[in-house]
Amino acid sequence: MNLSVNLPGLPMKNPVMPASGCFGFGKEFAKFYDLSQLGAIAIKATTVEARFGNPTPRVAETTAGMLNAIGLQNPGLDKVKEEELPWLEQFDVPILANVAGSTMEDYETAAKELSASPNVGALELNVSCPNVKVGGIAFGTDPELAAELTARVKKAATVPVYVKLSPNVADITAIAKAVEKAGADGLTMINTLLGMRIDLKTKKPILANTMGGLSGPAVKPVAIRMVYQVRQVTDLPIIGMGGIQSAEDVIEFLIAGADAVAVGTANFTDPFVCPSIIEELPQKLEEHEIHSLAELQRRAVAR
Amino acid sequence: MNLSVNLPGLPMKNPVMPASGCFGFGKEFAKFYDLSQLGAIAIKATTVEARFGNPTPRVAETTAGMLNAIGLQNPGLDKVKEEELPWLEQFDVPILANVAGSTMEDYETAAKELSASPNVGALELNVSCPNVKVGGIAFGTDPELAAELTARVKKAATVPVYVKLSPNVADITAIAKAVEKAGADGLTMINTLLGMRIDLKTKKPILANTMGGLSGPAVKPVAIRMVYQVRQVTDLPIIGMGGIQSAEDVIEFLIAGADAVAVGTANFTDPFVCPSIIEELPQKLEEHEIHSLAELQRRAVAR
Amino acid sequence: MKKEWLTVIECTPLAKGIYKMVLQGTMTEEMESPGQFVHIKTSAGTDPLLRRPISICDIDHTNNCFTILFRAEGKGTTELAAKKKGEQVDVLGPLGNGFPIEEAEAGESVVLVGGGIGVPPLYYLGKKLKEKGLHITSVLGFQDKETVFYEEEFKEIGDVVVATADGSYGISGFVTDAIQEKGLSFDWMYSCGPTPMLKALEASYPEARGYVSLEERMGCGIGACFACVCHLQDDPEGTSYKKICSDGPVFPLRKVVLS
Amino acid sequence: MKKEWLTVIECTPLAKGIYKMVLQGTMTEEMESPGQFVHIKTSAGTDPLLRRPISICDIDHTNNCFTILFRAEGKGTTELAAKKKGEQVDVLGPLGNGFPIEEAEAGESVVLVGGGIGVPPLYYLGKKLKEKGLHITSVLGFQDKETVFYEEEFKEIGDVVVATADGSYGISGFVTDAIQEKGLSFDWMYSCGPTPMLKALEASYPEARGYVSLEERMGCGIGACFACVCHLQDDPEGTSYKKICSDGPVFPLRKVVLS
Ligand SMILES: Cc1cc2nc3c(=O)[nH]c(=O)nc-3n(C[C@H](O)[C@H](O)[C@H](O)COP(=O)(O)OP(=O)(O)OC[C@H]3O[C@@H](n4cnc5c(N)ncnc54)[C@H](O)[C@@H]3O)c2cc1C
Ligand SMILES: Cc1cc2nc3c(=O)[nH]c(=O)nc-3n(C[C@H](O)[C@H](O)[C@H](O)COP(=O)(O)OP(=O)(O)OC[C@H]3O[C@@H](n4cnc5c(N)ncnc54)[C@H](O)[C@@H]3O)c2cc1C
Ligand SMILES: Cc1cc2nc3c(=O)[nH]c(=O)nc-3n(C[C@H](O)[C@H](O)[C@H](O)COP(=O)(O)O)c2cc1C
Ligand SMILES: Cc1cc2nc3c(=O)[nH]c(=O)nc-3n(C[C@H](O)[C@H](O)[C@H](O)COP(=O)(O)O)c2cc1C
Ligand code: FES
Ligand code: FES
Repeated sequence: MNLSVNLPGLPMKNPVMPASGCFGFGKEFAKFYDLSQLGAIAIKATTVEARFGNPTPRVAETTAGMLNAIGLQNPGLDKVKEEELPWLEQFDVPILANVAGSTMEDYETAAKELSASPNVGALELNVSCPNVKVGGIAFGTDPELAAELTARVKKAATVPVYVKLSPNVADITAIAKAVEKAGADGLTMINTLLGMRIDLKTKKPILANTMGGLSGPAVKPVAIRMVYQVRQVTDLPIIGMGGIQSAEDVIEFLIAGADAVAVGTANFTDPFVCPSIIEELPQKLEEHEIHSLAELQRRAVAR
Repeated sequence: MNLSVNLPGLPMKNPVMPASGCFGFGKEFAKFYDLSQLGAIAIKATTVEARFGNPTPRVAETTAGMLNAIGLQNPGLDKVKEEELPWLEQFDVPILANVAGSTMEDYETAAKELSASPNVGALELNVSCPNVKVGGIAFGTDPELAAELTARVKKAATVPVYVKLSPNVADITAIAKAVEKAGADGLTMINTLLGMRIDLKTKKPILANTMGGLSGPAVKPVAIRMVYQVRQVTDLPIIGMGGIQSAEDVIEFLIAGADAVAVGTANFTDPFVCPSIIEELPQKLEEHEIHSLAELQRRAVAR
Repeated sequence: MKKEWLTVIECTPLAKGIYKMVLQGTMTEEMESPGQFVHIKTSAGTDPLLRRPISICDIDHTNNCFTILFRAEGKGTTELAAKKKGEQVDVLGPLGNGFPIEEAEAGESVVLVGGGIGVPPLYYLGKKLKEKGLHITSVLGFQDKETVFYEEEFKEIGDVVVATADGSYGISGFVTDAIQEKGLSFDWMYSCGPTPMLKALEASYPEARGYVSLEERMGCGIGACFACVCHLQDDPEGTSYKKICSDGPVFPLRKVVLS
Repeated sequence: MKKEWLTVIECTPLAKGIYKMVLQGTMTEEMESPGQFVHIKTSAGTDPLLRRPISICDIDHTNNCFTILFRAEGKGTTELAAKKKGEQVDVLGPLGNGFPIEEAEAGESVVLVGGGIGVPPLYYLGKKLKEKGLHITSVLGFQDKETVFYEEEFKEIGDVVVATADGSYGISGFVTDAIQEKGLSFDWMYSCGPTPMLKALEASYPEARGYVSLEERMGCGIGACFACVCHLQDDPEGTSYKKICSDGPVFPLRKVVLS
């Protein structure tokens, strides 16, 4: 079965990519398998300046999920451009470069510079990271701000721009429509749900940052619902994510309305999860009598 | 250890009650244990007229959670007043009567009538049920509407009024502050997160209603976060809920800022869960060196 | 109605994907009416979270045991199938109301119509009806030859007609085809199986006396959550309802809306 | 670095809440440096979700086995403790960089300082250092008498001083108290244990040469998620960092900020 999906800036061999922040810049996973197998790679959020991120503990396990408050640790734009991206050029795989910042100018600068890298196929605007206190979060929950940022980044960027939506909103379709109008080429969703855990021994939050982003299988029903809702209001490409662990999960996202998917947390429990899913996908599609991905894509789920 | 908690309208022997909609009107659970053991009972949402609710399937399992779209099925105000509540009078336990409706007038009528029942200690305004298409949901996500409804119900009711907050919002503190200002005597939180699951065999949503409310352990980190956030902005009593399964979970909610808790979905997997938690609680509190509930309550979690 | 840890006495495959499990515990004492079910937590912890409703297929009061038959399909039933003899299982039951057999009289004839995994609850029912002196014909429908089970057991209580949808065994077609082909007549019809089958039976035998057992996705299994309600045929759009878990799962033919 | 299903050869309690597990598989071939760890999925499915990092305590290349010692405390380690001989466990490893022993020379003296569940990685290290001809003193700190483990094993490689916080066994107090009380001097210090202990060691022996092994809550365990970073002591507020999982868990004394 032909698994390829052609998304703006991302000619994907198959609809599966690792999610941003859950795959670093690929080096660690390249020790386990050939990254050229992947449909694309969403690299870790990049900011103009290097960031250390939040104090530790930065992760906490929850039932069927985890909280993280990494705080956008990254080596900064220059190092990503000069070291990480060139290293990834050895693989035949398009890169979705996740861009973050605290001001609109930051986003513009990073977007402009990253688009100039030969293997960056598209940008993913991280307007939804719940772990950064300045900016970040507000961009993702306010449709007007999100739209303005999208428009400005579109001007600065020379590759297609995907906006990564936050699930921490009352109406995800409002943001989706706003960024579409502002020129977004695609949507990726969902980022993490804001959550918290308390350590009974210390009576304090486990995360040094108090709150963090919830990911993993626990959030999948919320993600599926949001992809479905957004698919009703837009024809933009959607890269769906949230709790994917198996080929069945991928199919569920595709039926909900996604064109491709990203796998996050599952990379931590099984470093081979992406290639395993890619390998399993044709058989699982057949089992469910799906003869091409096109059959599913853009299909409104009517009942 | 003295486990009693005295909340407006609800003199509770202990901080544990079953959550609305997960315990019917108590009859089924009374076959398993004496309901007088409970701190309180939150009964099923009552609307002025009897409602059949949504078509089936109404529930779908998710990883560490479940979706429900019951659609507020209930026998209607008269029957609740004449049959269900009088039946509950045999137990020594205060009732928190959950009130729902599609118009403000509905809420007022139900609130007025239910407050007149002798064993109803307080009302719980269900402004957050994601399963009713008219009204309901909007009340819970718009601070102004929520405040107006609260003010009107306060006038109609003769017992304290708790407002049940929806987690499907960008800023839960805004709603909490709005209803506090409008006169709410307490808050209960969280209701279910809107979610969805698709059946790969049929390619359609499992729930006949397409979307439903996510509950169970999967949502606990979101609930803890919201209780914590709301505790920072109000001194109103908070009845916390979302994924509670054990005495440890109860303690986590109390530390986060709740004064008491409600247990929902766990009643389905273990009908004895409430009395078991109540029994275990003193020992678990001791294990964690908590010598009275008062120690925890209203304690801001500082780090 | 009890929540009890029962002991697995046997867990063996019967047919493709179909397992037989015998469970032992004092809960058995409360089991009388054929057609009740148990609600099983297939694993400790949250994965999967909910209990699984499974019909009681046979009861052995002497040994305080009962039998369930189930298809290992999703997560919960697959885990259940992996239990070994001697392990303990967390079970809530017996739940619901079984098949009434008071009205059926000795000498009358009964057809038991089972479809796939709807077959199990009919077995103990058949035994009870046979004890009462009724003539029993069991019409059992399966997908294909590989998924046929309990044919021999049903033969012990009467005549058996097996139909398979793909024609690989017995009569080719559905149970309704089989009843027609055999020209069966009966005083009572008791049935359990997929909804389309039950609907076809009600449509084909609008005058038949008897009972059907229904399935629905459940939350609590005890009548508290309103997950499993159905409309009544005499008030199909109204607010009257029955809960499948606690009012059913067995209802008189043509009582509730099959959907 | 492999992901492999390993076979449980042994799983036995050693002390109160402390278990010893021996695992067999080809992954063992890659284990060389003492102080590396493995990342274990304690159960299939999502409950619990994440792997658990556990240090390698001993390696038996002849039989392709290695030993881990762990405290069964939370959900994951409790499940691990329940594994039976012959069961398979999903393990990722060996991970991280162990204790460097190249610089230590025959005839020199070493103190191994272990606190509680930080003791295990020091054992294989001690064996290796003994092979090299160093004189070894192990200072092992525990909560109380009931949680003391591996004292005999450490005695086979050198002198052993045990301290318990409640004084119920050995020297009363912390490992630092024990080192002082015994007036130990050493050329090398290798340590693993709770952060306050490591901090106290760095403060008490600001000139000591040696290494510490750190713990932190982990996501991936392989360096991809940035959950486990720490600052460097020469840039405590800056952007330079080390990842405990892939740069560590072992670092030279005074290299990284202990927090
Ligand atoms: C009263 C009653 C009696 C039953 N008796 C039997 C029996 O004797 N033998 C047997 O094999 N099966 C029986 N079933 C069906 C059985 O409950 C389901 O096959 C089973 O719950 C599926 O679980 P799973 O883990 O395989 O599937 P999953 O897909 O993991 O299940 C996910 C969720 O959906 C629910 N679900 C899925 N299919 C069904 C279904 N058909 N009916 C109700 N809930 C469902 C599950 O209970 C669970 O909550 C009965 C159902 C009911 C309501
Ligand atoms: C490099 C390294 C080596 C270790 N070696 C050993 C060893 O040899 N023996 C041993 O008993 N323990 C060791 N630990 C600690 C061990 O990883 C934790 O005790 C264990 O993860 C706790 O899991 P749980 O299921 O008991 O607790 P839970 O409370 O269920 O754990 C919840 C989450 O918190 C994490 N967590 C909790 N405590 C710790 C901790 N102290 N360190 C890291 N993560 C934690 C868990 O991994 C899990 O993700 C080591 C830790 C690290 C980082
Ligand atoms: C440890 C961790 C770090 C993450 N970092 C980023 C990030 O830098 N940028 C971003 O857009 N999303 C980040 N995410 C969110 C994921 O890309 C993804 O949206 C989310 O985890 C849901 O998918 P999952 O459930 O498959 O993990 C991070 C998630 C995790 C768990
Ligand atoms: C089947 C079901 C029905 C519910 N019905 C109601 C309801 O009628 N009114 C209400 O306010 N909340 C209702 N809820 C929400 C619960 O009261 C509770 O807020 C939520 O389930 C979170 O708690 P839990 O995770 O412990 O279940 C319902 C939840 C479930 C699972
Ligand atoms: S399953 Fe809860 S009422 Fe039937
Ligand atoms: S645990 Fe992921 S980088 Fe160390």
